Amino acid sequence: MPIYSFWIYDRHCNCIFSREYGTGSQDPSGNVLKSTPKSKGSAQFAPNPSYENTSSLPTSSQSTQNSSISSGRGQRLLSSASNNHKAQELIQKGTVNAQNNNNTSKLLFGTLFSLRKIAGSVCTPQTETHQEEEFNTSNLNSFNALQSFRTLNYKCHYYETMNGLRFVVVTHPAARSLQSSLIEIYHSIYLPTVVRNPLMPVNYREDEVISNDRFVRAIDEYWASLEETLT
Amino acid sequence: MPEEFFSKEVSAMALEYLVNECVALSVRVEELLASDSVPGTLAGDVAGLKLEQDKPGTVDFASNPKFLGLNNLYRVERYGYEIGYKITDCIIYKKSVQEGVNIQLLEVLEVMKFICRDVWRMFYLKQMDNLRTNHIGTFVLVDNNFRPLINVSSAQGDADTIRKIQPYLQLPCGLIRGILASLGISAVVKADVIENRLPAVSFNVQTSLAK
Amino acid sequence: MSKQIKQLGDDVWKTKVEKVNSELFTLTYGSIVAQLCRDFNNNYEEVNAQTYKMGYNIGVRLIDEFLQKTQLSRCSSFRDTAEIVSKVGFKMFLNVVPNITNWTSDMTTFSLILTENPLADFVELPDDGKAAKELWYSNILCGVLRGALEMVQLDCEVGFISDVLRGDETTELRVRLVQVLKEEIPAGEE
Amino acid sequence: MLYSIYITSRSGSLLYQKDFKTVNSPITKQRSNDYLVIASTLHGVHAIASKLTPPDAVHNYQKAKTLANSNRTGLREVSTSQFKIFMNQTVTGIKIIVFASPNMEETKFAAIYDKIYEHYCNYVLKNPFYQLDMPIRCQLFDTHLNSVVAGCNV
Repeated sequence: MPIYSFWIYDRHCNCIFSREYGTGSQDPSGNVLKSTPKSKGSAQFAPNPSYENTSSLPTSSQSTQNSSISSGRGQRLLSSASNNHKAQELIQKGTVNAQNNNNTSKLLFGTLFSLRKIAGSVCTPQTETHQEEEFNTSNLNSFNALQSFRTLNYKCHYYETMNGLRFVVVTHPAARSLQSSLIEIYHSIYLPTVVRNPLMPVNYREDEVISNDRFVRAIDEYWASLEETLT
Repeated sequence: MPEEFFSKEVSAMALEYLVNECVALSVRVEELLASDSVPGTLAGDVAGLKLEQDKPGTVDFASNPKFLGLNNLYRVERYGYEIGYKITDCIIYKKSVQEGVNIQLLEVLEVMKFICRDVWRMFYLKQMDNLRTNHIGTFVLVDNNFRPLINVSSAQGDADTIRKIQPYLQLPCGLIRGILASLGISAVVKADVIENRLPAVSFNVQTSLAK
Repeated sequence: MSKQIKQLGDDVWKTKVEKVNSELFTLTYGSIVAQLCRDFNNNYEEVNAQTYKMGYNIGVRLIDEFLQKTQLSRCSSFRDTAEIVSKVGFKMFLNVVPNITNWTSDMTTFSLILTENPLADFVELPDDGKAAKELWYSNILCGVLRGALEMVQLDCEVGFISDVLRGDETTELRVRLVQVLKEEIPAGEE
Repeated sequence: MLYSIYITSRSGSLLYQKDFKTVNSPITKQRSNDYLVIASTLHGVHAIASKLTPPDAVHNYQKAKTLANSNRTGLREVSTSQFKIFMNQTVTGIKIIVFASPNMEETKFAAIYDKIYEHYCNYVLKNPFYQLDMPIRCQLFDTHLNSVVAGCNV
């Protein structure tokens, strides 16, 4: 399934939802399951010292007990998503809210945050008054919005709302732009299930996550339905 | 200005958020009345945020023991009652003057139909799905897709959701009771989720045929 | 510029908003305020505080509904904000468009004159001599504005300064931009 | 359409930076130390991006048709609403970063990268008076670079 993971960060830069699809998943206790490389003998190819072995995620030193929090335990979810068997299988293998506070989540957000700062600082609209300048410095969804970044192995799509909600999805590198999908998730899944739901907060504390089954199922079904049309 | 009556409209979303929020408000009032602290003054613009942990946008009120307390349920029901008591005449006036439909409200069954059709369409933009009676004063009104509960779900699973929506069901109960009272019929209204098939709700109305 | 915003507000109201009739809205709010007055036996300061807090909680959620239906990008100045609040925000939720007046010279404060107010149609304040001086009947609106604007990094002070229900000339609501909030940065960032 | 070029050393220090006066380029003039910050940020993010590779995605690059020289799994491209940033790294760790218009394709960038790399080898490395890892101030390199840009911004 060309979708590897999906994340939501709130305006306090905390990860309020993380969904990981895939086999070589990082199991909640934090150590990385070595995914045996399928192709024979992937040669060591890091001539440049600045890369250490890139065949798998670094074992995150800081343990992730705190990632399985009271309300959002990292549990494997059996969801009745689309009938497509392969997507089904990867959904069942993935985890929910298992990586919210671990190294990956922090690195990912840090990367996006720095790229977003560059996008905002390199293109600033001309402003006359001091107030306009001030309005532009807090550049939430500013004049130049970050949309995605890509490496040879994956592509990370990013959408930020004007009130500071950040939606992130990591997919196969050849995937088309998924800005519209992230907006669709904000409007037709997050809004009804969380904002219009009086039992769900919109202002999250440090450890609070979204773990409603209905929300997780809707997200799974959405990504599963997109599976074929991604590239 | 009869023709103008009921012509003005607002967003249904505005009404829905207002109704949802009045449950949290009721818990806050309970909390304040219990703690009989010095009444809030409009100091600065963040007045009344006395409950430190009850920050805007959080749902701490739902974990407050008073949330499911009887006082809270009663107050929310009372909101509904007051609306129901006053709205009956307005609807009947609108029906008869503007739409030339005069509604016969002599019999209790007719009143129930009036609630299922006119009141529910006005409040929840759809009619009730089913009305049953045992002809000795008990009625069961069923709404298979009760609008305010469509999006409600608790993070701790369905059982917890059903437990926590009780206060939200009190307002429509009060509404029905208020309408009946305005027509001289005293009744007891109870609402519950149909075999936890959220958002299907059935309202059980016991009228004592006081009239 | 403000003609386009007015057009946007009207379009959103016509095409993207489910409507309910406003008497119902007035009655619902009325019963809440009446109950509050009973609960705090006419301590109108407390009633103002509670309606404000209620609005605050609604505002922090209503901003998402606003963004979904309008897809507006960020305002470039407080003047834009005022135009959008009045011609789009008020229009799509309450189907009224308050006038914007009384700008301060440094463009940080403006007033909204509510010629129509669905919260207070046909409402009469209790004539106990106290309400007309202390109760701000539609105070929930201040809370909604405060909550919604805070979500887009605009820390504002919002309050009524006159209300026709009190016998004043107009219903005027004052909005003052205290500061543009700096966005929060992840822990560990410089 | 090329907007600006950055060249950074193996350690991420800025060797060369130029904004081109292309018409309607969204890039606004920056203070000099902003350029340093941008270069070092991109250098850092380049390495972090490879660390973030999801376990299941580790072998995508072998299937990828694009050129896979030393810059295997680091950051290659950033797209924003106003521009795209392309990034490629030589075997010796020198990074060539290009800010271009959003419609620029990866293949077009590959061609531009080759030319810049070629000019870098000829007019910078072969220039006896150029000290490695120091900012590039070679006039010839500039003129040839301008011709690359002119060719591409026609």
